[in-house]
Amino acid sequence: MNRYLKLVHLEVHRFRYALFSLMFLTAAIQITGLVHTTQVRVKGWREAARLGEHSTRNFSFADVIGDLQFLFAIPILISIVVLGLYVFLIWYRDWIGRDKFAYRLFTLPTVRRNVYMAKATAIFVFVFAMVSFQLLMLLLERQLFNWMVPSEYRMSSLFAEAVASNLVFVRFLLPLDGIQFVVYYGIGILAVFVLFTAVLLERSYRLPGIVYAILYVAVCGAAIGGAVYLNLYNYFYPREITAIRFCIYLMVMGFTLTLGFRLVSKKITV
Amino acid sequence: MIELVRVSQKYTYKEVLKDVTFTAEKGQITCLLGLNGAGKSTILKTIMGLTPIHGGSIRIDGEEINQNTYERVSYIPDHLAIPASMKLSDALRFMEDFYSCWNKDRANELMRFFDLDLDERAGRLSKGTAAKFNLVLGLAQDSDYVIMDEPFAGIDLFNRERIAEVFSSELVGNRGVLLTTHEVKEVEYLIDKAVLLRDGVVARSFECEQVRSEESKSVVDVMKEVLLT
Amino acid sequence: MKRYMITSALILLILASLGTFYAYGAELRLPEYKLQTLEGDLAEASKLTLLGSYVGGKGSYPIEVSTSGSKRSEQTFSNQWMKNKGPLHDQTFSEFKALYKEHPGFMRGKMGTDGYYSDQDTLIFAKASYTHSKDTDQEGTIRWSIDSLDLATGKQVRYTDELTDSVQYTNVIDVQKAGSEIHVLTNVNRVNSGNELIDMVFNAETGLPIHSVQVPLGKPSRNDRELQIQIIAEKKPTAANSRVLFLVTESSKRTDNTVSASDTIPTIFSERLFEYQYASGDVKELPLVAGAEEENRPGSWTLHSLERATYTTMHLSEEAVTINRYDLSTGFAHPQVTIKASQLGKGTISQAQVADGRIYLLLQTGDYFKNNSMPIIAVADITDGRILYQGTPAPVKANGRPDDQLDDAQFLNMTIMQ
Amino acid sequence: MNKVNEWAGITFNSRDPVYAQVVRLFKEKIVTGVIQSGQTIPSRRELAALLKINPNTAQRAYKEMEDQRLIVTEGNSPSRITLELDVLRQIRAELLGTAVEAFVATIRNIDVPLDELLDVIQQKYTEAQAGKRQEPPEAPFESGEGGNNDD
Repeated sequence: MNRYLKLVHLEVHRFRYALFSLMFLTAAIQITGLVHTTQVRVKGWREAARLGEHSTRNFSFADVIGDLQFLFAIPILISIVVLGLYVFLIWYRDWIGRDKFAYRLFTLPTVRRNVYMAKATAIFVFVFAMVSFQLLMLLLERQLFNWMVPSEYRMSSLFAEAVASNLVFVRFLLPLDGIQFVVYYGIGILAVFVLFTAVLLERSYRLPGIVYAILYVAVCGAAIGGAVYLNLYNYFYPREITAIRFCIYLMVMGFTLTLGFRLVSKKITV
Repeated sequence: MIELVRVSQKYTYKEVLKDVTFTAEKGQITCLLGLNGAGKSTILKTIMGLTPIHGGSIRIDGEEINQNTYERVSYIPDHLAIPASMKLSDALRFMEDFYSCWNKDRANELMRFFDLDLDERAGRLSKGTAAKFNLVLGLAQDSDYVIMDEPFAGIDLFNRERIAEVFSSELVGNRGVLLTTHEVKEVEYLIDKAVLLRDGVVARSFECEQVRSEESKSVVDVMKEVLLT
Repeated sequence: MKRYMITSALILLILASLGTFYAYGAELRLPEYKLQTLEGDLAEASKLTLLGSYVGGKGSYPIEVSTSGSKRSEQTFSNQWMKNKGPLHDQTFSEFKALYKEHPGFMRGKMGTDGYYSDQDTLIFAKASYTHSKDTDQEGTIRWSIDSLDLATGKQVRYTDELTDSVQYTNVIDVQKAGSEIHVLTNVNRVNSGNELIDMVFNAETGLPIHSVQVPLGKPSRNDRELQIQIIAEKKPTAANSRVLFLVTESSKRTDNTVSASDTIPTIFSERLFEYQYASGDVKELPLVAGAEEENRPGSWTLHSLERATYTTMHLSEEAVTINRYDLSTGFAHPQVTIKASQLGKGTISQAQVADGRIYLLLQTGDYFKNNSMPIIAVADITDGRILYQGTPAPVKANGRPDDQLDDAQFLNMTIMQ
Repeated sequence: MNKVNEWAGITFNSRDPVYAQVVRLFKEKIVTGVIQSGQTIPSRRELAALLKINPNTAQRAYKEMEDQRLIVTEGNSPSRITLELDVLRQIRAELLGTAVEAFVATIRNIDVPLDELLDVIQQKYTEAQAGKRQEPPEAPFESGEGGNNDD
């Protein structure tokens, strides 16, 4: 196995307990919420049936997920915050602490960009692992829902419907459109690289580096944001605008990676 | 041969190293001597590419620093750079994973030599034990050079002797050794060559035996003479 | 390999779950519908698309159904980013698709369907925009710009003209070429007074403005009345037409502070139809087709259209649709055609359109807000009112939706591809 | 060849070349009979490890001893102390000479007649020989040389 993959594993390994904790937290909050809401619903329907009222419509798993917008968003937001902080900590933890692992990491016999890419890859693995875990949880939760709700009150729903009924899922985490997923997460990946390079600016130039880093993030942020909200439909065809956006992203990506690799291999101070 | 030619380094306008020139030969033990803050550790870091230089050049057997440098030069920093939660056995496996020059037999031999416990966690080692394990990680590589930053700092007397023994043993063998220390006594008879640093400048570099026979001075005498005047 | 288990397991989990989700799970499948023939020839409905929404399950999703089946009609992210060809991509006039394909450079950045003209030699697009002056007291600038593409040589030129004026907004209504003149019929909207229609005439060769004609629209006969102008220009966006029609309606003035509901429907006093000839600049009144009294009845309305020399009015109510057609070049009136809802078995007429010698009807068969009964569409021959086709959307595939949700669709609109 | 205690605890004078001190150490060991002539001696690296000195210094000392024909190295076999009696005698004379020179230098300022001095020497020497028989042999020069390197 090559050293890049070994480094990825190393980084994943170092974060494993935090990752599992986030997963556990997500599972705990969501299952608790789902069980409670489903119980309330079933109780209401039973009551209505006892009084001879007929409800207009049975309820589905998607309905319950739709009821749980806020609760489902909490663990996701916590995960986003934790992973967002870890984008920085994945570097700084190698400088702080008794072990100052950077001394070892940067003297490993491999090109330094592998260290950079491995840390980035590890972050992406964490993000996608959390998203995948959320998908698994939804499957499990649907099963749980089916067990809890008697079939006479239950309406079937598509898996995608359940995803679509939670705004956090459909707007950010799991857009139903595959292209949208690729674009969203592509921009996310780009953002991680920009932040990494900003961290390396600080690590290379210290105090003045903070200023460079802030400027760099501002410029890249403006370019990426500008590309997202690029409104040139008065002149360009939609596909050309897509191409322009893509070029801007590629340029930011190219520049960020080039600068990042250069900093990590030539400028960084341990 | 590790060769530094007019190496200089600045840290926000402050010159940390200035025109540092010296060589450390293979098969010799070269010692960087100087007071705290003289730039000893910084020099080692520049050789390992852990901090950039702003002038001059560093060559190892004629080559500039690249990723292969780390297979040929093993670096023993002044602390054990292994995550606290790692077991020593895991740390050895980690090293074996990454270094193709890793010599497993030598690693085992060193672990026995220093009487280290594979099941202990890196974070729980005493300072002396950590220093010994740190040596294991550096010396178990089949490298041409070993670079050590303050191998004796903060180590008790008994462990110091154990560590000092390593220098003249087969464990170092015919490698070139470059070390820093501010405790000359431990290494006085061990080193071939001393490079005296003062405020980032090489004040004098000399062969110890030569100074003894030609000037009848000890290393400490020269140090006092150069650094305290 | 065992010691890399955590990482391998995570990556496998990611690939498996995201892969499965986006390959199979992410598609929000709706039941599939198809136009089902009740009687007649299905081919007659091939240009018709029913627009509606699927409301089964959770949420509501726009959906369209035609003879070829149904699909979701939302603008998805992929459509916006990857598939759309241009701002007029979804227009029901198929000629725009062809224009995008043949003249992508000329069509670049052109919005709106009204500014086009084409014949065998040229393709013209005209735009009139108003720019407010920075100083609010000063007059702004109306700016005309005419792009002309020589179809033979592929040469594209732009002519412009400017006028200093103080208006609210301007827009192009129709562009025609008469001989060596380009006419740009422009609507100028002024604050506190009605619209003005200006025919800006340019030399087709040099692009120089020749003159401008203010089309006379008349004045209200009394102070408490006002004129409503409805312009009836050539229906096909790029087609040539030597004339344009105006329907001038005189009605009671709308007061700003209307209180009762009856006040909001103004009383109509007169309706007059005028024809403006581009080449000569003549304005001529035409005999009116339908009585104003009848048109004013609640729940019914009249649609006017001009296609080449044929002027068509369609009077529409829930019970019946009546069509009158005139050939303006000869003055010949085609026989009136009436189609009654009762002819079609059940439902009430909610929409009707005339296109290419056919009348398309949309009938709602129930209270669609309460029960999701499917509408009926009908296609009739415009010359004799003969019903050529009747059909209704019907689910053909459940796509994982429960049976009782299959008919949870409402179709309230239709479009005809032309 | 476990001779750890034989070489342990030796300290050097930091102002004289270490290799010269090693040569002298060997000479003393030979003269005092701690190592026998013809005996194999540690390899250079072993000696460096035993004395905690630089292997290159040990190498140089061996080179010096070879030059003085104090040790012989044949092919790949370990070095041995020479069997040449001339050389051994010469070392003995050399060591005795330097020791006596040092002794004379120390007592030169004490104004004492030679006879009296010889009597004292005889008496002390007899006592020392008697004590030596009860204790294991020790390198005699050691006490004289230590403590100098500590400033």
